[in-house]
Amino acid sequence: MIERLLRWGRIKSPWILHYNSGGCNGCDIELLDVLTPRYDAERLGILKEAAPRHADILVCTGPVTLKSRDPLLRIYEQMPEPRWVVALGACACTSGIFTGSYHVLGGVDRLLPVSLYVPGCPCRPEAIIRSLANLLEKI
Amino acid sequence: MAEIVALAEIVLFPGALYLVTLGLLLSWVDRKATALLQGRVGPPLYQPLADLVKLLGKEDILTRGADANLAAALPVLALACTLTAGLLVPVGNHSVIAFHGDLIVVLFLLSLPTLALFLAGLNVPSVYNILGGNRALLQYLSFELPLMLGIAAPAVYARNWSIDALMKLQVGYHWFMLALPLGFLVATLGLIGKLERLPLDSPHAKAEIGAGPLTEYSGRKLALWRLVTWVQTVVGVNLMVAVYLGGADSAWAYWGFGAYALKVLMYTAGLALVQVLYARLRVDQVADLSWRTLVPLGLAQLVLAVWIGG
Amino acid sequence: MNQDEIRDRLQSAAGCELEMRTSRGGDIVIDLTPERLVAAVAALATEDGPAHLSAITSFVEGSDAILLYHFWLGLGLTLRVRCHAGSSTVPSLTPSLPAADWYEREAHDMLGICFAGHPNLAPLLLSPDWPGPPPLAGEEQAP
Amino acid sequence: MTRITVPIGPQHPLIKEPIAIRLDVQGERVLAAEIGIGYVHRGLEHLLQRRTYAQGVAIVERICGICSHAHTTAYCQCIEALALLETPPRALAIRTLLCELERIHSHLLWLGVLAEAIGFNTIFMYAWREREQVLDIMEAISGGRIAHGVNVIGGVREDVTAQQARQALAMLNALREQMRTFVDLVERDRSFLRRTQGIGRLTREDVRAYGIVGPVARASGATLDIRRAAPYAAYTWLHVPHAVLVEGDVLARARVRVAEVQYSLSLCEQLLAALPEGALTTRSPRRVPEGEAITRIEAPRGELLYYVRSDGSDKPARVHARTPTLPTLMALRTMLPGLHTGDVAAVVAGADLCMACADR
Repeated sequence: MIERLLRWGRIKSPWILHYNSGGCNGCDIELLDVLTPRYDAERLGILKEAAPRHADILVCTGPVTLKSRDPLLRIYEQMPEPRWVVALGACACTSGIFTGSYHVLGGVDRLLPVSLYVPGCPCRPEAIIRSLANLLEKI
Repeated sequence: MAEIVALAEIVLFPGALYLVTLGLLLSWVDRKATALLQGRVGPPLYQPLADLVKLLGKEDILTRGADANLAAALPVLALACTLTAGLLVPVGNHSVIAFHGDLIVVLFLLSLPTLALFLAGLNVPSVYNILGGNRALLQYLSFELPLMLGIAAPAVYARNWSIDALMKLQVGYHWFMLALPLGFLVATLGLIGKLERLPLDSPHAKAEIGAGPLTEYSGRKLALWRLVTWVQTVVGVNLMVAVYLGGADSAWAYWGFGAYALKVLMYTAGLALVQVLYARLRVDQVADLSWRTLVPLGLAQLVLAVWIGG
Repeated sequence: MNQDEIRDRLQSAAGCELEMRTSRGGDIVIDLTPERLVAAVAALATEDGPAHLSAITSFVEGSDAILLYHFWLGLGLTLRVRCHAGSSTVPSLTPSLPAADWYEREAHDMLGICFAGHPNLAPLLLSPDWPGPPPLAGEEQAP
Repeated sequence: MTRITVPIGPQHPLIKEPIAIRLDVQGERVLAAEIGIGYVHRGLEHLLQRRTYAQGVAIVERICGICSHAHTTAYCQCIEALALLETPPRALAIRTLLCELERIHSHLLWLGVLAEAIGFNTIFMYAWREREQVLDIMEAISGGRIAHGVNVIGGVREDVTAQQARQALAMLNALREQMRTFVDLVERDRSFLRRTQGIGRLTREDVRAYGIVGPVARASGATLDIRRAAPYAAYTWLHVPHAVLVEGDVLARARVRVAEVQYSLSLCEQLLAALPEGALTTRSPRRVPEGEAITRIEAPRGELLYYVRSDGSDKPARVHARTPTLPTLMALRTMLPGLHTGDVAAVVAGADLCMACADR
């Protein structure tokens, strides 16, 4: 019974934390678009949190560059369990168009266990909401 | 038998359980009103409950160098103070304990959680926590006095320090808000400062210092701190409604509780409107606002209340 | 500032005849040696401030490193400085023109050119633990 | 009092993209600031050397999401100058139309980010809601909200039909109506003025010393606007008014940008009303003749310079892009010391930093 209640709580109140580890900020502004009136993620309970300690879902945009590898790992370690990682945009999934650059390590799944890949360059706000909803059903 | 009824009252109806649910409801009203005013749809009704349940289920990490027992004790202490204050404030026209001078006890109990928040901030050695803790203390020093001045004005005006008596005096539309509008304004701003709501939320300004004193807290502790804020809002709003808007004045006899509920909702929506209309004040502007405008206004109101009271 | 005025100022600073070319983008290109660079840039300053340095481009041509200082003085001007293979040091503009600070650090990152007199040539864009040689330095660098 | 170092580290709610700002703070006063960038450096200039010119357009578009069209415009213009191509007037007009639409969307986005930084969430919501209409127009024309893919070397890939033009004009009129709330905000709203007036002041000497460009410079009295100084594309036959203020604080920057949005609205209407007829592109050769070219355009944040050098093959020998955010970052180091910690958010957000542009 408690387990079902906790699961309901986690599904209904996913707090996200956003970190751009090397992307072109196209996906970042689309992610922020999700909070604005037209798409309004708050009706799904999604809030953008300020501190890694308060967040459940780490939304990563952009390929992991050499310089932002350590900050990304540190943020992931600060987040309390249960936590999920969402790779937003083609370059977060597979380093997309920036493949082969000397300063790019690769997609986010090189470093963190990614639970959801959202394609698109940049991905549309509807795609972000739909995929977050998919992730919530998987919890 | 009487003990069971008393216990039930404390735990169930006007007591802890009721205050927590009302806290969740008022938090929803606040977020929904803010969202609607910003052209958004806003969260569903069960959202605060979902947030609470999720936070309770999360892993509770504590940063190295923080004192574990203090970190665990503080939220419980703060919640205890707020719930006790909740018992004193009338819900509808009935409060669990009512005695002469319970107004001052409520104000005292309402101010303890902010001190606990300050200590929680300083307990964890991370930068944002300490900065947030300092700002919480500065805000506490700036906004306790206006709130007390604002709440004391009707008591002095009616020469009576018991909340129930004050409520009885306001029967039939001569609310203290109409008699002492200045006091109402000072008390409302004092309440906004105490609850760290948006125009005066520098202690946990999202853009400057993340989540302020609570940045490093997660899981159960964070859930308790959020609960403290919600219940504080309930107690604050109830107090303002009881003292200034006449609570459940029995002018309409049977409908008293409905009038009380409507006033609480309208007041919370008013707080949400203030939250939507203004940008955040800087820390020194907060202190400036309090000492340069609110406290003099509060004192003037007090003198006025003494002069025209009686 | 029109073309002739620029030519007179630069020639007076450089002290020798300067040959002007116009690149396809419409910019005037003037070749300079590293020594005359600082004096030339100082000469371009007007009364209300130093010349507007738009950018510093750096690339490798054969074994030499070429630096292009792009200015905007009402019309585009580019000073082209070639530093030969061995001695890839160029006098830094940063003391006299703060705008050049990060552009020089970036040129140092990308091509390893040392700017003599630059306050702090720490890596600007590359991560501190960047192992290899400057990425754009040689012809056949990292794939 | 103790001096502590407050990190506004790579991850912080104030900044959307990673930048490492270390503030030395005593009490509530900032004494010194150190800025570290490069977290979003993807080595694009190196990558462009390994792609053909046509593929380069797609890469250059991903340098920065907010001003993607500005980058492709500059890159294509540079190669067109290099290959001595004659771009048809209709392509120039459509290219300029999207440049102005992108300026409106970038400034509205910035206004929302600044409002959120000073705690005015309502304006963040309103600004981004109004911005959706501009994105709708761009999506109708090019199919993409952010990365439009309209520019190709030699012209433009998408056409603006009469029906799209009518729709766009209707939306722009509606937007002009809604801009009144932001003009009131920037002119008269007391709580906004209290947080932005006289804060983060930048003198004219700093602007000249650091070579600052764009609205930040125009708010401190500089008059450099590439659309007027060196007109390119369709700006040669358009009159571009520009807003220049002198105070140089965050409020002046807000006023300059709101004025620029209104000017861009009128420019878009002029362009839509009289789109010249003709072809959309000219044939562009695979191999560009040897040589080098430099072009400058006025991106939403200021002067964007592109340098392309070709060695006759179908891949560029060197591409260098200098983005307008770099000088603003350099000047930030002088603006931050002396500030109150509460104002750091307003100044950093007020400078409209685009790290993806700065790091390339």
